[in-house]
Amino acid sequence: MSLPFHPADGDPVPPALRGFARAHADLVELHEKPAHLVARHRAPARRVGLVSGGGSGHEPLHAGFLGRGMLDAVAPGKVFASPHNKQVLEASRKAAGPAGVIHVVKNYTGDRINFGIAAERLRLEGIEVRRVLVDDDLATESDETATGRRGTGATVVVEKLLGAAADTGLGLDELAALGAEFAAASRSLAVASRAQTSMHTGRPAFDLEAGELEYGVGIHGERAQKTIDRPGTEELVDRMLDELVAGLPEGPEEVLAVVNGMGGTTLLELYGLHDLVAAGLERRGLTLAGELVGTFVPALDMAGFSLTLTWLQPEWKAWWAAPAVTPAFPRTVEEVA
Amino acid sequence: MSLPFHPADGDPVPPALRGFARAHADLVELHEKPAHLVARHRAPARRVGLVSGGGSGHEPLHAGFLGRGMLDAVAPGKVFASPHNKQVLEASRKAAGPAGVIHVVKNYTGDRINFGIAAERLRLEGIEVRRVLVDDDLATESDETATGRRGTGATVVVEKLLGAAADTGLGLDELAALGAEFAAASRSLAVASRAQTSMHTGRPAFDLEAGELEYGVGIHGERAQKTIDRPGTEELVDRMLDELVAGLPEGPEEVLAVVNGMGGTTLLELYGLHDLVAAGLERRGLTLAGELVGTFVPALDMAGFSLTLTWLQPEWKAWWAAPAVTPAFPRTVEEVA
Amino acid sequence: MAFDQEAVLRRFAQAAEDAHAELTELDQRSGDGDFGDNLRGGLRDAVLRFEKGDGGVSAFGALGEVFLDEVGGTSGPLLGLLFTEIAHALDGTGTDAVAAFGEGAKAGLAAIQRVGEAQVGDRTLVDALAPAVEAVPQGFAAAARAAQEGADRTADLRARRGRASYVGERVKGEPDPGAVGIALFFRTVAEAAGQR
Amino acid sequence: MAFDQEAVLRRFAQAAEDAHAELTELDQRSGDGDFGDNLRGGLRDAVLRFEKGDGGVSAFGALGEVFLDEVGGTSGPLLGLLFTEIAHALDGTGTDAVAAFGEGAKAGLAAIQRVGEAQVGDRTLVDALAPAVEAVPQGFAAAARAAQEGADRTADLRARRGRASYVGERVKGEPDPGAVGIALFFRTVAEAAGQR
Ligand SMILES: Nc1ncnc2c1ncn2[C@@H]1O[C@H](COP(=O)(O)OP(=O)(O)O)[C@@H](O)[C@H]1O
Ligand SMILES: Nc1ncnc2c1ncn2[C@@H]1O[C@H](COP(=O)(O)OP(=O)(O)O)[C@@H](O)[C@H]1O
Ligand SMILES: [Mg+2]
Ligand SMILES: [Mg+2]
Ligand SMILES: [Mg+2]
Ligand SMILES: [Mg+2]
Repeated sequence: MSLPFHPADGDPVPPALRGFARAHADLVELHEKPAHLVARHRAPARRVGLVSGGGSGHEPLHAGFLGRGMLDAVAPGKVFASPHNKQVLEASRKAAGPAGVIHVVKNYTGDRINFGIAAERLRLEGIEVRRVLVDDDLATESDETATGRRGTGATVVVEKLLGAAADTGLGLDELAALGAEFAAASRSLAVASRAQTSMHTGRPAFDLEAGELEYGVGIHGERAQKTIDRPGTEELVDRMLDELVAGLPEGPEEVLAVVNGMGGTTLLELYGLHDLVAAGLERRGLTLAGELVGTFVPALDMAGFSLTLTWLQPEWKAWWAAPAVTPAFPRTVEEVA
Repeated sequence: MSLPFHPADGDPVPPALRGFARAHADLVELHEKPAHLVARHRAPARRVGLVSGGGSGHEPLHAGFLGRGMLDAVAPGKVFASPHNKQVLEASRKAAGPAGVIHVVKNYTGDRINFGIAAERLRLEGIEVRRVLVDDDLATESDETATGRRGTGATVVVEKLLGAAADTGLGLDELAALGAEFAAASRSLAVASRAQTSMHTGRPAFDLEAGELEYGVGIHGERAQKTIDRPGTEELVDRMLDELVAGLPEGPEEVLAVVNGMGGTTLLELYGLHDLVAAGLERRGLTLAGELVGTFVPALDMAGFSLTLTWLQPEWKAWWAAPAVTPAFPRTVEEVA
Repeated sequence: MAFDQEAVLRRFAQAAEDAHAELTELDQRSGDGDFGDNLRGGLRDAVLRFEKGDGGVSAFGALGEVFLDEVGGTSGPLLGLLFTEIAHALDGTGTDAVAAFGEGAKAGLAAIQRVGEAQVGDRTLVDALAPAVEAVPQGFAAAARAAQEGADRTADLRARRGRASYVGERVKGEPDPGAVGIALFFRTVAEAAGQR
Repeated sequence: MAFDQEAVLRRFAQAAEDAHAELTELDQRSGDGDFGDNLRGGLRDAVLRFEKGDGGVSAFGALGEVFLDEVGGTSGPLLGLLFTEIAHALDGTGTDAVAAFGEGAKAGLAAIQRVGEAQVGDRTLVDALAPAVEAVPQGFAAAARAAQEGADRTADLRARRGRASYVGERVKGEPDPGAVGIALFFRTVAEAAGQR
């Protein structure tokens, strides 16, 4: 079984990569064996290549963010599975700039190991590597486990800010430090009203009654720690904002908000949610200094949404506004008018 | 009831419009009472304003296509309901260029009447109006009814091509004639594996068994004429391409393809489908000269996809490639590199 | 001949109050039952708008604006087009009010047909409006008679436009509510002009 | 002292064939059961790659490439790091092979720990590798003994890394398959060097 419109049998990822590369042939180049994609254009001043990747099923992440102003290469794994280290290695070789490579890694054991192995191999080849770990998911904050918070919706924020920073010609250590700051300043929380379709059974990966809500869900259909009765949308957003603001470290008063669809949620809902988020932040005395609404880091076709807040340092604003010429990142303020 | 993340009560459209206008404040301006949105920027050479609109629930259509290179103003109705003529009137007044206004109207009785009344009122005010009717849905082709084919996925194609043509400074009648040609050269066909969530019941608007497929579905959850057993995806695409090519009038050998998600379908599926479409067109000796893959004309959160084919005249290619600086239309070949 | 717009507005509004139940019932048989509400509500609002305008807006101007801007249903804005065209025509001439009214009604019919695409025989308000417009040169009484006859004839028609087209043969036997509304309008015009 | 890389490769490959059933069973208890396949398959491929290279690639070079590039599971590329570091170290020196091997194994351990973040006591292959690396200066036999003892000790540990960490106490009683694989490796090194 699989999703309704996947190939009848076989891995759905290779044909999707081909279709993607075809549709965006002006922006990206697909390499097979091992599968990786490389951006065709990069800012002349960029000295460090930016590489990301991870399991498939979260499109447009990451390949949709290949291009000037964001990523230089990506390694897509099978659905919900880490890419092989060889994919990361090849992607990194092609992406490497004179000052090296940064790996943007979502915090999952498999991703850490495979990107880590690729990093070791790159070092043996004389290519300098640093890692930026994205670990924003507040639902997995716990003192008990060593694994730390999962990496989820903030990934698009980190990739955007880091891409723009890299385009200014910053060096490897400076970018790695900045990337860590971006991630540290970000927290996300996700809810679902319907699980994604399981690739194995073709049915929802877990059951929810009508009116129930999975609160704190992950992007691979990991169930949350709690299932709650769905509150009114206004109340739900309020509760999520409360937890996010409380979960963030101290920061400036300006904040960037991402209202992200989990795959099966309409723009009509997401924009309505954004209206509530904007009002809720204002009520809390926070200034909304950047915003992104749409489906950027989904879990296949899950019905749900995540909210990400990132404290925005004054210097970061220009990076958020800088254009990103990619298949999926929307136009920014700076390139309009 | 409503969709899971709509406001607890009341019309979900006004908050969504506010959230949209906030997120894209650099590109669009929202006017309330009556609700309409206006693009902030337009090409200096454009002499004719382009206005569209229709029921909500098909986002990013139409407001997502406001901006340089596409639409000047839109009138969003309630979910799946025609806008009021006053919305169209106000949108058109603001959009009108020195040479008048074109209404891009999807072929539904309500839309025809409301846009028609607005057009009458505009004429009384001395503003020249022409209509471009989009009627691409092959599933509603019939000799028996006078209503004609529904307007569906080709709308984004017509809005894109017409926008770029308008930016060259063409006049009202020339653009109206071109718009009619774009629509006449386009056919679409849509299938669904799960109905959209009903705004009234909160459950799928119609029932489909696992493995069934609604073949020839509309964008308001109108059931199709047939429910079939879901064939393999390769076979399905082949059948749809056969019918589309047979349903199109004679045309050149170059074709533009849109693989459009109906709301609850993943990019992983859509890009995989695009790979099949590209191969299928090639097998038929057709040249794929333009392509668009993503969720552009959905029916709320329906799981399904539509294919649109448009014969692409040689002169139209530059219009397809011209940049569209809007919230939702992807980057085009021309603006990259 | 003078033409007292205000008198038409007030009489028409009263007529819509009186006919509300009947019109509602007719639209329940063939449509969604809101035609009586739409017409009466529009006329009430038009009277208010006219009174608030304090001479700044003509009675037909008020009718046109309200029906175009505020009244729901298919009939609302279509009637709005008719009233607006009549208002324009009456504004534009100081001399022959009957002729001006006739021109306006004719332009209104044309606009309604451009927009709604209904022909005579489709069982819509056009079935009453078209013969009425044709009869205006013979005077308002003749127009009112023609409208009434047109409305009566819709009872034998199957609907080809609007919501009633979905219910097929079942609408036959009673006239189309929109057409009855048009007959009502022309009757009030004739009465106001003392031609009945 | 000379160091016959090819002999190590061939002996290790044979040992993995012999231990396949045992390793599979150990990974079935604590993981997903593929460790035996991963190790044996990698070694078979490494032998082929070495033979095809016809002298152009060292035995450890072949091991490193194959385990990094082709072998699945968590252990595959981690072992690949170890073999690659050893290959580099052996390449870089003509003189003391034991010392070079020791340097390479040490660098491999460091890389494995950088990547996998496991400490001694987490019940992984690090529990065999770390003591072996420490013992190499005392000779290959000492290293092999240290690896074996380290592997044995994992039987009493609860897993804190890798797939086995999900099953808690249930893994206790039998050793960690990856650690057993490491002990196998050091034994073949010692045997190939005639130190056993
Ligand atoms: N296409 C059309 N052209 C002219 N009149 C129409 C058309 N469609 C419907 N009508 C008129 O509208 C009347 C119904 O009006 P109303 O109840 O306000 O509309 P709705 O059906 O939208 O509720 C019908 O009785 C008919 O006379
Ligand atoms: N983080 C880690 N660091 C070092 N070794 C590890 C780590 N995680 C797992 N291992 C080793 O990997 C072995 C399992 O390998 P294998 O079966 O190939 O992996 P998988 O669990 O992915 O199927 C374990 O027995 C353990 O020794
Ligand atoms: Mg009605
Ligand atoms: Mg109605
Ligand atoms: Mg295993
Ligand atoms: Mg495994």
